Amino acid sequence: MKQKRYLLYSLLLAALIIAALIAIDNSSLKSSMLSTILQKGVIYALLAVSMNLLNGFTGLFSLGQAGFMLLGAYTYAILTIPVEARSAVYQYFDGGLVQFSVPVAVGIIAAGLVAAIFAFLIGLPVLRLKSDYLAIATLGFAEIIRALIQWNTLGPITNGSNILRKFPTFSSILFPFAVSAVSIGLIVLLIRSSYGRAFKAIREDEIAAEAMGINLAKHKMMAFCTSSFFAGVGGAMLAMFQQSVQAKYFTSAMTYEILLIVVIGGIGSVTGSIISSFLFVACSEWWLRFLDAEHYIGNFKVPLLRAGFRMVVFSIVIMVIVLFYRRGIMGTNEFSWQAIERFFKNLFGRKAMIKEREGGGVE
Amino acid sequence: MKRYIALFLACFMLVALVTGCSGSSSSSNSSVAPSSSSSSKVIKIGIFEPASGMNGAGGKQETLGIRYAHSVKPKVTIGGVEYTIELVEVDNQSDNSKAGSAAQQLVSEGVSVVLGSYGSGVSIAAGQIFADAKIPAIGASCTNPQVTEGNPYYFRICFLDPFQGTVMANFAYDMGLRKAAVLTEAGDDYSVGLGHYFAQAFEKLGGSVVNVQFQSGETDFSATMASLVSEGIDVLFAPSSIESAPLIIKQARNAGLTCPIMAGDTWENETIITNAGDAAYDVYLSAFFDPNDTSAAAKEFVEGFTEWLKADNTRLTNNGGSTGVAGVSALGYDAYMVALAAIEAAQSTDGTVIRDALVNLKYSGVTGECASFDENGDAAKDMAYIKTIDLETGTFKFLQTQTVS
Amino acid sequence: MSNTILRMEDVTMQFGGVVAVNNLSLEVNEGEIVALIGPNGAGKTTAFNCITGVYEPTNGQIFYRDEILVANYPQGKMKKLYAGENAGKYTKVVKRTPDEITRMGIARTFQNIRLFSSLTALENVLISQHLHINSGMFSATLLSQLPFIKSKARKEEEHMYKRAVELLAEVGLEQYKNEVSGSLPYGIQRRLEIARALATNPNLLLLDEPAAGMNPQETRVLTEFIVEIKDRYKLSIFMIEHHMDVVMSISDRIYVLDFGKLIAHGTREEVQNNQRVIDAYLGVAEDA
Amino acid sequence: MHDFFYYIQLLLAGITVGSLYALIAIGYTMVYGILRLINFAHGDIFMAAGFFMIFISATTSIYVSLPIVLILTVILGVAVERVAYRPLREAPRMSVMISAIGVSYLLQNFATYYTGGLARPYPVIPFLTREVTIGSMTVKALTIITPVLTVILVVALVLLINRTKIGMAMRAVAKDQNTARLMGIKINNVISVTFVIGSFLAAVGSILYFSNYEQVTPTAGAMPGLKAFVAAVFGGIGSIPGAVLGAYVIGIVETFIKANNDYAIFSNAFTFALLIIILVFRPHGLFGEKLTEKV
Repeated sequence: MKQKRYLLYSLLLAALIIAALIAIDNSSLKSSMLSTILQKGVIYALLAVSMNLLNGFTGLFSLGQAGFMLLGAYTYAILTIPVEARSAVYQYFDGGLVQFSVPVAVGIIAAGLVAAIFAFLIGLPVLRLKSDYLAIATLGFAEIIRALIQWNTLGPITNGSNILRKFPTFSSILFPFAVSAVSIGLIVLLIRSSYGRAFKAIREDEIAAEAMGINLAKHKMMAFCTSSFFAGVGGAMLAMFQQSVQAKYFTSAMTYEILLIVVIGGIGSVTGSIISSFLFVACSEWWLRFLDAEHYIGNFKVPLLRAGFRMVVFSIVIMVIVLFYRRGIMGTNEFSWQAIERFFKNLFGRKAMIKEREGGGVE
Repeated sequence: MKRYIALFLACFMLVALVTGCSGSSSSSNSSVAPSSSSSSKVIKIGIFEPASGMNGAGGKQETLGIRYAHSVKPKVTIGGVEYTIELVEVDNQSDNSKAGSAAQQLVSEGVSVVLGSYGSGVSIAAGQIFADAKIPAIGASCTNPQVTEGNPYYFRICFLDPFQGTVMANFAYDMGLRKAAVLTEAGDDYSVGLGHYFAQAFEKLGGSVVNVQFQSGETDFSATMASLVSEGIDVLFAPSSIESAPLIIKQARNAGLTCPIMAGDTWENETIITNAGDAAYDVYLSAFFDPNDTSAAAKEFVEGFTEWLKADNTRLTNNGGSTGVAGVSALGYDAYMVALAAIEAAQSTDGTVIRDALVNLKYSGVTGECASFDENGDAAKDMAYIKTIDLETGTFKFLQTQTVS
Repeated sequence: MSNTILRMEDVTMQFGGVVAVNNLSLEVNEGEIVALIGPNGAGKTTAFNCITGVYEPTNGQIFYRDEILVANYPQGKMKKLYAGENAGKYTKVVKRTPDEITRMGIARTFQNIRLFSSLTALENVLISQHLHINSGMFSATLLSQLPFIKSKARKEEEHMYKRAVELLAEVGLEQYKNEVSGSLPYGIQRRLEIARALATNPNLLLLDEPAAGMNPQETRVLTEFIVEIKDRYKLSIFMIEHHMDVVMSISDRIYVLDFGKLIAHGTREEVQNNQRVIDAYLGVAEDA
Repeated sequence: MHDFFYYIQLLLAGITVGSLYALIAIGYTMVYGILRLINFAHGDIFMAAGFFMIFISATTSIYVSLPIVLILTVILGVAVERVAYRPLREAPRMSVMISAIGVSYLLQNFATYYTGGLARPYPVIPFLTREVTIGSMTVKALTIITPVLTVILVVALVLLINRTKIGMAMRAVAKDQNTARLMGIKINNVISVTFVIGSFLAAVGSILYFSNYEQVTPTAGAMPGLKAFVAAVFGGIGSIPGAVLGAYVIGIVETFIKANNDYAIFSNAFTFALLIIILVFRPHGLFGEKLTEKV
């Protein structure tokens, strides 16, 4: 019956969120900073969770995220740009080679698949490597992909180093939320399945995991490809959000950004990644922007504030978190109604607490 | 220890939240002296420029022009009521992935017109957002055709890459140069685009072209230059960011490449001269504007602007530490004035109305004919200023004006 | 001899120039408890690692029931370096990864406990049932957990869970079900590690010093526990142990290893009265 | 089509680049050898050294500022270790690495903030930049000086590690920290010394590097840093001669790639492709020793 209650809660929460989003969608808020942040935030949430699946749950330290996002973004863009718009986009390659376009849904799934396929190919050699070698190898892979896409010879397909645009994007804020929600939902289901447990085992102790009959190569590959698939989907979403995409900006800096989100949220916590994505995006693109502009209080000019200061403050905050709050916001805990309930019960006296203890309860 | 940090963090977040939400608005009158608490109505003009990233330098110079223009004409009258113009600046970080939210911020600030951006990529990326929000945008120095193409809300007061490329091609060909190397930065629309048009025009004229691409952030051109030397080229056309320009110039000369080096408008930035030193001989570039222009408007602007620069040190540093008047500053100035003229013509603060006013606006500014836009929304600019670097004075010397044909 | 479950033939494990296990041959029969003893550094754990595929032996063959589990002979660099015996006697090469070997029915525990320490006891046991899973990643993800969906995957998941709880109950750990395994008391961790190995439902169980670091009381309990699980799960057990009282009380046969070489084997009595063994252990007997 | 002289020229360029990578790579390989940590911030320390030079030489003469720069850089390097790595000594490797990324993030952002993100001209150091003529061609002095200096430094370093007490301590710590601690070696001091040497070499590298390219940007350290790391991995991380060899291979090959106009943009990609290939066929690099986990 407890379960039923929680299910009810969850449904209510979901309904609440959807209602709120619809409200935003049909009000002046639609074009507000808030909705922008929400959109980018939810896309980053997906990217962070997909990275967390690999780094946090399987213990594979991969820095290839940007590369897979790039693949996803470009696949989506290349496949969905309407034919009539191609001559304008591929202006230096007289319209480019691809002379068809597929519906959005197909594009997004293709984005994921392409990323996953590349993940498989690169995974064959590099997944055998130990933690930091794997990191540097995947980082390198991302760089290679970027160079390839910018290569003029591939221009007729990738438009070389020129911007891709005019592909269908989403108008409703509900869209990114829906896609991310479904994707994250799938990742969570995977984590909680027997395979997810196997991933965790690998994270905990490869040798023991292998001794318990878990095929390392196979399961690492599964995790790597799944993570990349959703990185690709996330990349496609990011492209839609930006309404244009260009290989140049998918640098290792982007990977680091997402890695830091994962760390802040707590390596090994989906909830954490989601929360910190919204915080991170809001801080870096909205709340802290004021740090970048000079301010005057009366005639007194506030010191330090000028272009670039935001990023300094930002990186200091990140260092503080990394150094003193290694577990991040959520550690390895997940959101759970028990936790919430316990929290509230604790507000009212010891009796409730004792009762709760008997109930036990996982976080 | 930990607890204190926690406390600090919490406070920090809180402050961020509070100031942040008001932050956007407080950032509006950023650097434009304390917000005059005059009771008159306010109309907002958005400045969509990079203050950081690889185009930060140019973006700052363009912004300076706009700020100066604002200091000249801080007010506008609409329907008899006097409006104070408020500049809302956001830094698009010369990064397409950040451009979107930067633009969105302007929209949410409720600006009536947007000016910018330096660097075409971000303008292309953000264009749709302005169009969706029905806010007209006026590009000052973004030269890539795609900025205005198929975007009824984007206008542009400078010439385009096809034009610029052709101009430089003609110029080079007229100098009797026949074999050109086109060195462009992978991932930079501006560089690749301009290079493309130059090559096109140069080949049409009967010259031959060697295309070379380098990856963004490249610092070592020695090998490339060596190969170009052995190719035996007559001219190197290297449209690129201010950052890589000095590297290219110096390493070209080190490798023994003595031929003329040419580029586009971005190179009109004095930091290039400072950084490249005396390697910067035989360098030619097309520019939007000539400070020694004899027209009254230009004179007035140059004098006024130089004074205004000297008045404040941060302004000078933003201008790369010199008092030289960059073309983009002039364009920034003009862009602001065009916006003003449009607002006055429209007699409204509403984006759509202003946009319609822009469509058939006539305005001639310090950089020449700035309005009378064609169907794409591009100003009818039919002439570029060719400049060279004067090593004695360490400034850009006006050489000649060049048109297509 | 179909009733042998494990047979090592002339197994030699050489690291660079060091011969850790030298020409070791031994047998474990169905239903037996066999102990491998010897002073520290005799190469006992190395022998285990050869059986479980962590190392591949330099020379020799290992049979599981009647099929070759692992086989190798000195090749490449080793050819010249090889210092063991019976070089050239074997020409077969069979390599298996630890997980394959486990799937064939050989489970092990580790000398220094290797639980998945930040996971709960239950999860630890669930994980070692994963090797027998039938449903693929997709069905396991999509169909195994969602309520209202009845599916094979769902049944399988439920069955795994049921089995895991049973098993914990059978080994008397159910009250620790939801405890994080790393925070359990030492003795319990040892027991849990055995339970985890049992969950792969093996025929042969390799125990690497199960009683290490236990006091006599705990040791006695463990000893009974080993016998008990052997009977309940129809296991054959091959264990490394220093505690002589464990070894002597339950093992049917004993192999003694010293400096990588087999110096004696036989029943408890035979080994106990074997001079070489006494020499090897002289002064070391109380250790452990 | 190309003459012999052309290839000599490329080779020289390659060797110069290689030597510069080598100087950075040693820092990486030493830190990794001892802490098993990819010090992502190393490239940015290198960048910082460049800015130190610019700001100091603005106030005083080059020859005074050279030593100051070296000292400041060393201080920075050690400070980074103290603040960002030491507290995480017992933490899982991933979080130390993340901390390293954080530091690099911080250094870059701070440099951007402080300099306004503009490229700054690097002061001219006469004895490095003056032209010298060998046979038919003239090159900058540093084209000759860099490789020579690199070799000298490397030899000195190898001697230090193999002959001196502290060197022995370093090797001990690299092999097994706990045992080393039991042997009464002060781990922290050894690690500090490692960072001192690493940063010192980075500083020297940066002086030569930026004298060659004559301008510094906040991100100037990132790519050289990564490539130097690849060099270190290539040579077998922990092995100094390996790192140097790797650096030269990468430097020379990438120069030749850049000289090919059609594939110039693949010079970085090549570096990483090389890395992946090496890791696949020799997971521990050319000279790196294999470490097996005890079961």
